[in-house]
Amino acid sequence: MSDDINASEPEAEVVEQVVEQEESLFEAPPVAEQERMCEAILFASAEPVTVKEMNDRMPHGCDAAEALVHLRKRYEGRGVHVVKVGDAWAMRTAADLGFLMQKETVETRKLSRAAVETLAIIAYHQPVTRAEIEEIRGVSVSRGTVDQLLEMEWIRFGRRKMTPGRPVTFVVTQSFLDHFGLSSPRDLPGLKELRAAGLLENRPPPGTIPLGVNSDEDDDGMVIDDGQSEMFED
Amino acid sequence: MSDDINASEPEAEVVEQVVEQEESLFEAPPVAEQERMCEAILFASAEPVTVKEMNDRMPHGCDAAEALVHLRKRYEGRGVHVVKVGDAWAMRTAADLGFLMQKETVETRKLSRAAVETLAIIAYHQPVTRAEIEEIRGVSVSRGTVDQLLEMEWIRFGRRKMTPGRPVTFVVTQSFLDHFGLSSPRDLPGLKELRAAGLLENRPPPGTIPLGVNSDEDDDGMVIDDGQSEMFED
Amino acid sequence: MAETDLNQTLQMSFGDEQEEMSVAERMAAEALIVDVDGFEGPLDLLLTLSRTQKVDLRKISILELAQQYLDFVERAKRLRLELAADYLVMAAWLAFLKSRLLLPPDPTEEGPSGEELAAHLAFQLERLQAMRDAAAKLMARDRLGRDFFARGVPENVERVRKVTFTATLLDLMQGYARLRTRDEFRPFIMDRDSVFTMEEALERMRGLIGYAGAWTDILSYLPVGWENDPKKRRSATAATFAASLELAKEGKVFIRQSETFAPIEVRKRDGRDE
Repeated sequence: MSDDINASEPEAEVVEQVVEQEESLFEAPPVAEQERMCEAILFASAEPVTVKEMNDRMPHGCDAAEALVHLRKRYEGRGVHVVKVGDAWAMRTAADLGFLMQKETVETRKLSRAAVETLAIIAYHQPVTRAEIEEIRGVSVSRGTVDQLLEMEWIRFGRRKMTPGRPVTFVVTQSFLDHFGLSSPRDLPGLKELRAAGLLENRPPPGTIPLGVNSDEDDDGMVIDDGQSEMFED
Repeated sequence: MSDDINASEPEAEVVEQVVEQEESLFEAPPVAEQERMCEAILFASAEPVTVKEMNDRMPHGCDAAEALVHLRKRYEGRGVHVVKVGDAWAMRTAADLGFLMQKETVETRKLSRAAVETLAIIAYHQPVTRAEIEEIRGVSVSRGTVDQLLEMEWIRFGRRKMTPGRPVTFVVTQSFLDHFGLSSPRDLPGLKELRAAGLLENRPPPGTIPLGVNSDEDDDGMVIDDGQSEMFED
Repeated sequence: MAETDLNQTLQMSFGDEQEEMSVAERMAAEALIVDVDGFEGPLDLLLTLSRTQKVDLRKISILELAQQYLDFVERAKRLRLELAADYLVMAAWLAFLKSRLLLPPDPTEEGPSGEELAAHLAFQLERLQAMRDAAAKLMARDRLGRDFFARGVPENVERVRKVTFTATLLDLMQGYARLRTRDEFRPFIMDRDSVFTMEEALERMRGLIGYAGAWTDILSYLPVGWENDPKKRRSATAATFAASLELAKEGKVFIRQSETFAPIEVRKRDGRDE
């Protein structure tokens, strides 16, 4: 582990000693020790540290520049690197490990009612335009809702409708089918089944068309695809 | 010091691997890589990090406990050490290099004699009630003293004692261990000797002794020292 | 300890008395005349006094220590020094301990012997000293931020919150059903459970009204089992009231209420009313 240091030590020491005889009463610490010092300084400093600052802080006769060469080599390929920042030096975590500095928390939330309804309309009526969705829901569909469903990859754009303005349509995706355990959109229960399941067994508010009959859809002025109408005839 | 880790490792690994085969499509990174990851995580944090937290942040199948054993060895004798702090791990500069650090550190409020003694009593007798502290010091403990120690996050409330009145207890924190470079309360200086000399016992006074403390409380708290011995036995 | 600063002030007020003392006495006095506030209670004072015995705390003479403490308290009294109550309590206790230690044990007397009490006091002193030594060792350790250091620029762990949305097939079907009915989907049976319709009330009353020759509170027509649950009671009351009005309209009954919130009563309309 410390071979690299030992290799360069003898010469370093010779140089060191010559300088010392003139300047210092004490011998400079061995290079390995100087390397430790640089390591501790760089680790604990809030700012990058210049070689001069290191030399000032280290005992007389130390050569931070040389110690840094060894230190840098020691940290090669490690999880932490010794890097040069301008004239100064610092220790930084290896760039490829940046992902460790994140803590991911996954939160599962229920889809909003608007999103569920929009998704349901797309699933039952696909391919369906935004205008058609709004017609069925009776309220305008927010961009966010559609974007959310697109982002979740539960819906995607279908072919354009051959009507004036050639509006884009939405269809459900394979991910959608996978998530809901459906092999095709036709597996979605039809209105009769919904009623049989008790989901439609509500008192019809006065003035509404009886349920479970698909004639209302036509009345709505909906442009209905063959695929979709098939879905409800059973 | 790392016995506790090694001891639990083999089983942990087996479990990990079994889980992995079922859950993960990817193999865990090689140990050297895991070591780099631990290094980066510990390096980047000023606070000690638990093994669990490391495992949570590292890719699935990693064993931070094992990687730490290697990492710790690697840093032996370096300018920075890998140290155990309670249940967690941290990197700290070697204590012998303290002289290199700029003494720009904020002068910590000097603790009063009462605070220092109270802290020592909590550390050595934990979990300990206020009445027990007062019994040992022979003087009532001021609110300010306890508040100061709580504020410094060197002590915290422990569980209540199962004695009449269910008094709260105090124990030392991870910050305390970190500050004093202790890997566990068992490493407190002189702990063994004190225990051998019977000086950590809560010896009930023969009859009532008026030592400046409300004696009724004493009787409650005094009888029990299971908690304390539990804490230090391994 | 803050002995020295207060020494001087104390000694100034102490003047006359000191003049009568020999040098040796004065030295001893100075060692003991201290700021009482500088002590952390009587136990601390006892510990300080015990140092003059210069022996192992385990071999300390409690008797001698008690005497020293009592002398101290006496001196403080002469100085008209305000002593905290716990110092006086300790003095009284030590005087008692002293007498126990000096006098031959009285076999008729209950409680711990003088030796036991003295042993415990010795233990307390030793324990306090031990904790002080431990505290000193603790504070002398290499310390974070003074001798060893944490990472200077800690990197923050970024918390990435990932929100995934989910829905079930049932959510989807309910959503669609809700749209097709343009009404909030609610399970049907639950709804009807506590609703008593006017038709039902009417039918019930028609059967019973024949017996109502006298004025009867309409509440007595509530069906069995609908009187207690507030929801059911409300519904049945409303239905019964509406049915009563219907019967009155049909000319089958008379209906009356004597004042606001008074019971509403019905009576069969019969031959005598014609």
